[in-house]
Amino acid sequence: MSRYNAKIIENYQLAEDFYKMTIDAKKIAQWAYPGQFIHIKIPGDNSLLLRRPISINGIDVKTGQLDIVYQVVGKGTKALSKLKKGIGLDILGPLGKGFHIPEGTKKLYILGGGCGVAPMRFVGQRWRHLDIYSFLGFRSQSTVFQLNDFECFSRKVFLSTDDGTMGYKGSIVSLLNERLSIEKTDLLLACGPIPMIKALQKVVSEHDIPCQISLEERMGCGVGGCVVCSCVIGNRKQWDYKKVCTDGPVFWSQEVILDGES
Amino acid sequence: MSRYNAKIIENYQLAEDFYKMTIDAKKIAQWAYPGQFIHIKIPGDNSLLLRRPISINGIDVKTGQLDIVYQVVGKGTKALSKLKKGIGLDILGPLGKGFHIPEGTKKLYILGGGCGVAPMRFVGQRWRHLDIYSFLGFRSQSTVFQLNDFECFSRKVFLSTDDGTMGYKGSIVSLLNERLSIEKTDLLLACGPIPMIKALQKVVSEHDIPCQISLEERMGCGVGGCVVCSCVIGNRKQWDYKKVCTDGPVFWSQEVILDGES
Amino acid sequence: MENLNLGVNMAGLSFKNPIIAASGTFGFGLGYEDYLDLNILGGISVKGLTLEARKGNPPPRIAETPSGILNSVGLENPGIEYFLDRTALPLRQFDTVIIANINGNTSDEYCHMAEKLQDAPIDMVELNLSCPNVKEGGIAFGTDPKTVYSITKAVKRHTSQPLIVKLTPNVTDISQIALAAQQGGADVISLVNTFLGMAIDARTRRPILNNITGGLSGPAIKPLALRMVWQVSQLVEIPIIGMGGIMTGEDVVEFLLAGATAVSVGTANLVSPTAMIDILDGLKNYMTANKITNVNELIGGLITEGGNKL
Amino acid sequence: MENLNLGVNMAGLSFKNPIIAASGTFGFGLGYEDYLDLNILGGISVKGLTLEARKGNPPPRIAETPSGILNSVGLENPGIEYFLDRTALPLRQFDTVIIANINGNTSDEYCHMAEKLQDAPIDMVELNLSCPNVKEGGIAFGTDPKTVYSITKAVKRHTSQPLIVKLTPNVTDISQIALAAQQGGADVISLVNTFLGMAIDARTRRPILNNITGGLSGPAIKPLALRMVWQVSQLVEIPIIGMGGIMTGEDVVEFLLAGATAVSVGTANLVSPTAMIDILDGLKNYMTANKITNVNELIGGLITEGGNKL
Ligand SMILES: Cc1cc2nc3c(=O)[nH]c(=O)nc-3n(C[C@H](O)[C@H](O)[C@H](O)COP(=O)(O)OP(=O)(O)OC[C@H]3O[C@@H](n4cnc5c(N)ncnc54)[C@H](O)[C@@H]3O)c2cc1C
Ligand SMILES: Cc1cc2nc3c(=O)[nH]c(=O)nc-3n(C[C@H](O)[C@H](O)[C@H](O)COP(=O)(O)OP(=O)(O)OC[C@H]3O[C@@H](n4cnc5c(N)ncnc54)[C@H](O)[C@@H]3O)c2cc1C
Ligand SMILES: Cc1cc2nc3c(=O)[nH]c(=O)nc-3n(C[C@H](O)[C@H](O)[C@H](O)COP(=O)(O)O)c2cc1C
Ligand SMILES: Cc1cc2nc3c(=O)[nH]c(=O)nc-3n(C[C@H](O)[C@H](O)[C@H](O)COP(=O)(O)O)c2cc1C
Ligand code: FES
Ligand code: FES
Repeated sequence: MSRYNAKIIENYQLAEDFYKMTIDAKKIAQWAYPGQFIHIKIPGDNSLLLRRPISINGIDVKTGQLDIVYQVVGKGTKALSKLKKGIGLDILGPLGKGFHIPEGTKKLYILGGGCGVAPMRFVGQRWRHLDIYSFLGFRSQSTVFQLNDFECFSRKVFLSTDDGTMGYKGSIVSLLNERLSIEKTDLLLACGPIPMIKALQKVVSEHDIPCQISLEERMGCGVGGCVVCSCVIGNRKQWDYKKVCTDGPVFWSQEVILDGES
Repeated sequence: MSRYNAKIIENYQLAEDFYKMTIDAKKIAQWAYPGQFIHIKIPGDNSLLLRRPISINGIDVKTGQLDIVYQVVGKGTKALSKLKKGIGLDILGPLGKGFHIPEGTKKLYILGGGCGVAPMRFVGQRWRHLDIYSFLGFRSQSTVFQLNDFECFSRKVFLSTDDGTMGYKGSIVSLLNERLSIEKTDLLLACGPIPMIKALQKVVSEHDIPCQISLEERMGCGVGGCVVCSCVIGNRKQWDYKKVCTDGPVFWSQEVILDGES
Repeated sequence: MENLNLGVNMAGLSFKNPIIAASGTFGFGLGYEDYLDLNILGGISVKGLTLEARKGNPPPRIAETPSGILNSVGLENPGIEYFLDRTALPLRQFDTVIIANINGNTSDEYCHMAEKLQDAPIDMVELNLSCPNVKEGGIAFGTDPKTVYSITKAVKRHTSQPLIVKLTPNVTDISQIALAAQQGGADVISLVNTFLGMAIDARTRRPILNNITGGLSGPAIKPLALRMVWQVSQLVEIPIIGMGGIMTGEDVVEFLLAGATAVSVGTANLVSPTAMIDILDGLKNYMTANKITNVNELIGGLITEGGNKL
Repeated sequence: MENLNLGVNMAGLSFKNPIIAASGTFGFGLGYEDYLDLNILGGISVKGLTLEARKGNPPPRIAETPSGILNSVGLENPGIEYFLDRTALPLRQFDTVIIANINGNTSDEYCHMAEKLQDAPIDMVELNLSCPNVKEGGIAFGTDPKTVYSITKAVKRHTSQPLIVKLTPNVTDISQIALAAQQGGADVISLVNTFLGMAIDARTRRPILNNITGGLSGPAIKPLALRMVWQVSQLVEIPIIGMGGIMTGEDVVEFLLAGATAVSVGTANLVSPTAMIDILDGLKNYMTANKITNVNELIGGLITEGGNKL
């Protein structure tokens, strides 16, 4: 983990609201593992102080290139989407504790919702030797991205959209639930919006599936110094604030308390 | 005077620290006269709130294009120097009261120092039918710009540099002083840094030459609403704050009180 | 967008929309017609008036700071008589609420000015108890609840015009000051004036403002202003005009949610003479996108239970 | 650049340079070794300590504002015992001034903590009288000169370590508070902590911080902080540690010119863990470019006569 000036190799629109950027970041590409993120300084606009955390979407160890996929939701991601290739991006990374695969894992389910699909591609690429089943949830057909990549490394891809314009209509967690009733898995790795994670926690606990989830929280430093990025980890009787940036972003599902969140 | 989105036609380095930008601004090019300025919003960096006032360096009524020449001295001008052609610039203009030539004027001396040379080019281009003698002062040869243009419309160009690397070594006002001892003029129009203007005031009053000078002051609105851009106009007994943006930037030399300024 | 209701009411006056030009940043309005139609504004608070004409402070009077500006105009103005003789009537032609912003050195001066305005063609009087540039008193008045109470009360006796009291944010507890203004009889509270600040040029080793210190305004202060509006709205009953760094329609919404009934736009006018058109359009767009037909629904509409999750 | 003298002295301690990591923005320093060598720093003020461990406020705890950030950490920390047992010694290996930042709910708590630190391997104690997030007292302490005086005096009796008193800027008259700290026996004054602010998400109509309000820091507050440092330096004799929005070497120079003897860097550490390296380099570059060989020449060196002309 360190600070780099990473040149933008390409930056283009993938789907409605979603962009993919490839940057030249050898050192990060060498060390990064799935679930980790980079912390990006938005160039140009000095009124935006904070870096933006974005998960690693994939790496190419040979070329030293790193992909991210980001959704344009505010000023920072909007500014990112305007950047042309050749520009140097000030980034920190790889940051955080990513997913890890316990020894003996054979069958792996991976689940992503919306921009939470992005880090799961890196998971699939890294652990393609496992029996991977992918569960991908999108808002609508127009926001679907990287489906081909998931098809490459997955035995099967389950896809849902909220509006039914592609795949199953409804929540991807329902699809997972159905599937789990037919076939269990050794491990589930997931990333997505809070309501999805909440539904997921219920489903995996009912089916008693080991599950790791990647959390989001507003961040400052990204390196453990400012303790602003808290999440609640533990059980109802005894819990602690943990730092999403350095203790996470990946935690075991049963440890994550999302109460009070909507 | 109005607000426009003006496309950048070109933007390149003219000399050390100096850049020239041409923008597409038909309405302004139509109405502008020498000594007026445009007020430029620096794009991209939202931490820089205020517009930057820059004099009009020249216009092409046919194409509707407008030139400015600016010196990179701080964040705003630095950012301007990085802009590529095609970008739209948010500008107000033409603003202020420029130079005016009283009827019957035949011989015109124009004097500019440093970035104060920029507005004088527009003066020369507009009033090329007069007998123009140009007095241009620069820091060093490396910062000389648009000399050719001045040679085109001037009977003679007098040039000085502080370090003597080109032309006369020393202050352009001394050169003017020498010249005035030989040959008077109907009118002198000038723009430059405060110390130069002070020396100039002395020289023109000694030679009793009608002289208009263009002043600079830190600005807010540029349109007369905020009264931050004050200069002292009058005489020692009775003076008033006037607004550089709308009462000026051009004033009669003998009315401008620069006391206390260094 | 046709069916949006943008009107708000304060002190028995109706404003066609909640957007008011902030005092000192829009001159007397006149002269802006090239850039915007004054009739579209909810109101105009004119440049701060004093009993006698004032030259103000020596330049430089403005400095740029990160996302903010400092000014040290020092209340340059032609005096209240000039305003009454020359400016008030021309301004009256426009269909917008006209607010006279007054500044005194003593309680009597405030009263005297209020009296002069009693029959003037204006709609409201704004007591500026907060200008940080006038050493003779401005800042002291607004920092002490007792003084705020007594001046407000005194001025109320000299005018039947609706009275706005504008407060300085340079205080430990803004709510107590606002409460004092309410108790003194203020009809509306205006929050906030500028924060006392300073800018230094490292190269010349001098302050940038000739006056050394000046008042900070613009987006930099928005979080502080929002907090003050919110705090005051929890305590006082009278309406609040909120301001501080409003640059967009969403900024207006934030102030309304925090408890303001209307807002003033200051620094944005220095950035662009057309700023208030864009801000008004932004407000309309927000309302349309969020299916809000009446702007009054937003006032004090901040949801504070349950936090704000990603 | 070889011959630059960057050392400053405060309270009998020498700092190798005037740059100190601001409390709460740099953890306990440990863990930053991947990004910067702690030995290059003038000092480190560790994250705010309390008598007992504190969980702090629920997230979100941070919001971005124009050129600023709001935080509502609420003094999450492992408690002073943990610090003494686990952190103080490892930190001591580094050749930099170590400052323990303490926060109490009562005067006695401050004294109790100061006592515990009496023989700890630290160099200075910093009394934080200003954290705006702890409803139980923090903010009240720092806003009343009498309380500042009496707590400072009480704590002084319980420690022989040099004492820094850190003040809140959320007050009407910072000079009076600073004077009270000096009279109470403070060796150094630290200015400023964060300004109470608030951010609202217009879309969700909720505050962004779970705690509703938080402390504003970063470049947005620099003009306010500079003004306070300057005002205080006109009145008090003891050295000042200045802070608020320092992002560059020139910012450091501005604070020194305004009267600070040293500075703290806070928000910049949240932007980049390597920020203090760049700031120190920037300071050296400034000194070289301006032919200043001793950084002490800059302290209080603001030129105020004659204004600052273009
Ligand atoms: C560990 C981690 C990994 C992430 N990976 C991805 C990814 O791969 N692709 C992707 O599209 N998004 C990802 N996000 C979310 C992404 O960081 C936010 O969408 C982004 O910061 C929004 O910035 P903005 O300036 O566009 O929005 P604004 O709302 O303008 O941002 C204002 C502030 O809020 C913060 N913020 C806003 N939304 C979020 C959020 N959801 N999470 C954290 N901070 C937020 C910003 O960082 C910024 O500080 C990730 C977040 C975390 C914590
Ligand atoms: C009427 C007028 C015409 C001008 N014409 C030209 C021109 O043709 N070419 C040219 O190179 N310069 C010109 N200037 C000066 C130019 O405006 C400044 O150099 C420029 O604003 C500096 O901006 P900055 O962001 O690079 O500097 P910074 O120092 O970072 O700017 C900070 C603030 O100070 C203001 N400021 C700094 N220096 C000046 C200055 N000299 N005059 C006014 N405001 C200043 C800026 O506008 C900004 O608000 C003119 C100034 C005026 C008033
Ligand atoms: C140049 C300038 C002059 C001002 N003059 C006055 C004034 O005369 N009377 C007054 O009450 N407020 C005055 N103010 C304060 C503004 O009305 C407003 O309260 C403040 O700027 C905060 O709003 P903003 O951030 O939108 O600018 C002035 C502000 C500026 C920037
Ligand atoms: C996330 C965060 C946590 C902070 N925690 C503390 C603290 O525990 N004790 C303290 O005295 N100041 C604390 N502060 C205030 C800073 O030390 C500093 O005074 C303030 O942020 C202004 O400096 P800056 O603008 O450089 O950040 C904190 C600031 C931030 C941003
Ligand atoms: S973001 Fe600073 S500790 Fe996690
Ligand atoms: S800049 Fe606003 S009046 Fe001149």
